[in-house]
Amino acid sequence: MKDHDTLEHRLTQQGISRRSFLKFCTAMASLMALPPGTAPAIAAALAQAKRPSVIWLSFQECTGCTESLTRSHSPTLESLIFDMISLDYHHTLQAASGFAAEKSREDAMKDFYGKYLLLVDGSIPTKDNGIYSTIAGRTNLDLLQEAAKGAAAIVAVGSCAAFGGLPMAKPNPTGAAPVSDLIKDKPIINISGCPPIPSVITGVLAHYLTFGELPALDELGRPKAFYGETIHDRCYRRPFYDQGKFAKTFDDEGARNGWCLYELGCKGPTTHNACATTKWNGGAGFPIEAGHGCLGCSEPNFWDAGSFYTPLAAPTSNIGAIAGAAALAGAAAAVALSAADRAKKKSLQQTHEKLTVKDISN
Amino acid sequence: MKDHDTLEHRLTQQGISRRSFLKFCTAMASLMALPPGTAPAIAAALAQAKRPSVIWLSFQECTGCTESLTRSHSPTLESLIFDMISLDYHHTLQAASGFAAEKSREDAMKDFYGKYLLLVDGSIPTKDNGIYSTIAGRTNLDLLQEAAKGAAAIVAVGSCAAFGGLPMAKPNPTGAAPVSDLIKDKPIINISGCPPIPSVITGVLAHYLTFGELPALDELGRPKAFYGETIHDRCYRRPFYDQGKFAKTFDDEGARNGWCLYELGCKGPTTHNACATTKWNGGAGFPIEAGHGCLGCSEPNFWDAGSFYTPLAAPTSNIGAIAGAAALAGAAAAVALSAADRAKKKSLQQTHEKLTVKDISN
Amino acid sequence: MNPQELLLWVRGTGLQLATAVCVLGMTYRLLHLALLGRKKNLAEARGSEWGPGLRTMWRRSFVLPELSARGKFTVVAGYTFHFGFFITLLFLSQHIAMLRAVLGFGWPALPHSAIEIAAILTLAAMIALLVHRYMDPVKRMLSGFEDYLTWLLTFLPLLSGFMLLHGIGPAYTQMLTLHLLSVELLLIAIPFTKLAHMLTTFSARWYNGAFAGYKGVKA
Amino acid sequence: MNPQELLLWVRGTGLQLATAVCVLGMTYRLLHLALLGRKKNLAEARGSEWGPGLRTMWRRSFVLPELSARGKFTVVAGYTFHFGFFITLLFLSQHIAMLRAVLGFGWPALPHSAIEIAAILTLAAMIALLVHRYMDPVKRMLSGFEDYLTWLLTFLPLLSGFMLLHGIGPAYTQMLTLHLLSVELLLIAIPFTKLAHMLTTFSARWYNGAFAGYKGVKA
Repeated sequence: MKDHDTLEHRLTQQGISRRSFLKFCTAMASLMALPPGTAPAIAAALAQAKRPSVIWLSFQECTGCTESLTRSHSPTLESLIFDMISLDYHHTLQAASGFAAEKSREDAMKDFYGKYLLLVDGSIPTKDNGIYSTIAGRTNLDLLQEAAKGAAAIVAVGSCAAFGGLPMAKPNPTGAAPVSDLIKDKPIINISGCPPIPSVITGVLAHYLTFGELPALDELGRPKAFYGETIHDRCYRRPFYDQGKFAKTFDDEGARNGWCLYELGCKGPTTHNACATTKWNGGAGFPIEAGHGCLGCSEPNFWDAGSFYTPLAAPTSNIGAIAGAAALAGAAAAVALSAADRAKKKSLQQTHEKLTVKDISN
Repeated sequence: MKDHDTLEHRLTQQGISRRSFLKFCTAMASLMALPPGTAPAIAAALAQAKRPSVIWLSFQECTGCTESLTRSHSPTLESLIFDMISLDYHHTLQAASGFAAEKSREDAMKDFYGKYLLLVDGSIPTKDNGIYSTIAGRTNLDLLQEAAKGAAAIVAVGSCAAFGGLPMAKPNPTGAAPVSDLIKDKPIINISGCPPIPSVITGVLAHYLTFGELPALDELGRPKAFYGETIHDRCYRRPFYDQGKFAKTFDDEGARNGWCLYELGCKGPTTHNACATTKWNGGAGFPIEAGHGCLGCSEPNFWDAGSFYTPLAAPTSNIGAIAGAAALAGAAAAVALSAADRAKKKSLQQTHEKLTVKDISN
Repeated sequence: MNPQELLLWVRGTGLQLATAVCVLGMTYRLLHLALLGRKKNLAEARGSEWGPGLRTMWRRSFVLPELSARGKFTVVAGYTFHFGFFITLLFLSQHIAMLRAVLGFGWPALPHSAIEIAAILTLAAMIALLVHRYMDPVKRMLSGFEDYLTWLLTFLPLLSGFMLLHGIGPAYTQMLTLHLLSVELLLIAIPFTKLAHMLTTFSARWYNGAFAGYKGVKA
Repeated sequence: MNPQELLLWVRGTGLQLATAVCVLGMTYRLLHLALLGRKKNLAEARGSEWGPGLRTMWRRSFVLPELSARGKFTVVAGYTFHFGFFITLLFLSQHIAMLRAVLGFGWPALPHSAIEIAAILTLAAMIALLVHRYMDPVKRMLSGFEDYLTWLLTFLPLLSGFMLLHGIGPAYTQMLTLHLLSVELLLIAIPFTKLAHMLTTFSARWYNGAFAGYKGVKA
């Protein structure tokens, strides 16, 4: 399992032609909006890349991220790349189990100390000393801190690892936290999404193998090449937003005409991801193309950002009740102070003094 | 070749499941923007539809339309439908040749007089008695007029048959004309495009088989369901048009960012077709998705509508030369009339009369 | 606090706070005015109060000929701004979606291009009124800090909304946050500033009319 | 003639005709004015002609204090309309693409939202000026058929262009045809109407300045 031969050698072994490989590199370069001349450079670097050791830790998660990645739409090449770098430890994908599995993780951590990539999916429970999720008797927190020490960089795969995701949603019973809240001394790249787009992780790994460093990140630690624009920026329904044509229900005329889903709760305008351009399932489409608004799954706190079916313009808490209570309080104050004014007036009248504007409450 | 059994029977024979057939009917219903409830009606009608006799005549054309239709992206079902209705006569697709081929055409015209569908691709030369294109020694014009007599309806497939296309472009050496210019007493449906979208013709035929009549047409005789909106209306690059962000060359930053191709000559705003929604090659894309502006191939006279690479706003003829000539003419007129005025003034001065404003030229 | 959390706060707690301040303040002001305890008018009523009161509320909402001495500019720009503001506020589809979520019902929106025209004319009228306020010697003398403050608080929601719809400036998340914040600032300011005239102006007009009506004078 | 052929005609022959009429007419008018053959001024020149002429061309393009008697409204709306019209004409990307095709060179466009603001303000100013022309007794007396005609011919290209960009009204092909036709009507009308002032106004200003300059009077 530790034959660090080159990617080119492995590809040839697997019967992948150089033509297919170059096509893949060109697609990656265009996906990351690199200049066209970069494709050969990526090809040259990838072909000679030594297989880096990778440890993949899965914490509080639903395996959706792994499912998404292993079902990538052009599985031969992308899963090969993925496969090539991810064999040392992965709960779901590895053949080993029990002590043997833990042993291979410990060996990799020792042998490639300071050099391995740590991939994490799932959030980490921190409440009650993290006892809400343990593997081989050890808490997720413990495993993460141990593995992070020797990592060259950490890739947080999916919104749970990147931002806490569903486990961290209110009331967050396990005290779940994202990787970046717990590890502060390592470069962390967040590949958010529930699940993330398969080619985004492939792209990030190809970038790391080619240039030996992580790509440029936004303020939330996500690779700018993929999270630089919103769904709304590239949505094919955007013209209808600009014209003010909105579907009001999921089966009205507007919905049939493909109008904008803003009023049905689409979070596209505030969601940074590449769905609208890379699409899903081999380019078949993305949620909005299927007639459902964007949930905003690649943004922090998306489970707590109000209903998925409430327009972005709508308040996320009850305004009517507050307004009613405020009106009552205002009325009460007015009545009380007016009564005080009248009492004052009466007492002044008795002493034959006059009430002036300055005397009454304001 | 004349077994008029039902479509359902034939489908079963070919091993097509009822489920696939219903999927096809639903897709057709949604493509033609019919209410969802129509799909079962289409299925019921299609299943019981008798195979109508169809004669397909090819005139001045490049076989691109036939190529497009037979390479439809889900060939099993669509080509089956297509096949089912088109076997009586088709130059390219039929097995028969020579006298046998012409015989089968004549038999079909006689046996199904008044009931067969006539499909035409290619334009018809009319100059010099139409001698520029003949089949079996007879001119296209003659063949068309003969076949049109007994036709229930005529489907003009492709821009050549519908609007004259390339053969009719200036200087139109063969006097090429579209079907609608030559036949005035039959219902004609134009399925324009160079080539037309395969599923559009399948949709029109499915509509004819289901409802026994042609679908609603626009003022140019095209089915409204497919030609009711422009490419621009549904273009995924439309937001950039609305924001005024345009690619200036085919490889600048704007082009790489996927901005609008208007300034590179895209004719999307004035072109009615379904490319932006149905796409081509199994949904892989359409020209604008490949980075090239729309040529306007489904509109009349698209070969003569100025360069494919000139913006819609630009004049189609030389304005500079005209302006220069007009300036010279204006200057000459001013000099000549001023000279006349001066001469008049001089002669008036000699008779001691005065030149008034009324006397001078205007 | 990341941008999403900030947006969530302005859509939730922030909006609740602003609404509470605005509603409480305005209820207090209006009711306090009504309960001021004016002396009972002992004269016999020579006419009704309600009819003339309501009529005056209505009539004073339109320019009377004798008022055009104020200058055509102020009248035209002022009406453009007030009408444009309320068209933008009440007939933009996004605003209706918001009001529907709060009130439980909505109404048809105007097309975006109509809103755009209203918004641009409103912004232009407000800028013209500001310039006029500063250039005109009399108006300038009469203007204090509060006049410029309320102008700014009214202008910001319009400007940020226009930028949001046109994709000008920061990303949508940040721009929507700024727009909502500017609205909340405006809501909070209403009861404490001249902006309260949006309600008191009508009660004042009613009072004038009712007073005249009671005396049997044509209001 | 189908819609595509009609569009092709207005983009081709129609535009050629309109340009020819406009250029021929304006060249004739300007040159004819220059060659009118005024009597030679026999007085000794007390100053230069060119300097004061150019200075007057420049100075009269801006409002002089003494002219504000014309009324602020006319001045503000008039300038808004003229500036807005030329911003829309010269800085919309589609117009630049057109001019580049004719002239062989172009320049950077303004963002669409800026053009939109200019266009809406221009349209509003024109409507306001029309209303004012009709309402103001003096202006109304002074106005004839030509004044309303030239207003309409100037308004139509702006309105049809706005509708074209916003997808209001008929399909793009028809709307573009209408927009180009309205522009061609305007071009044809220029030499025969008061619209010729777009060039003659500058020569007239120069003449005034030069005349004063020759006499040594401060222009």
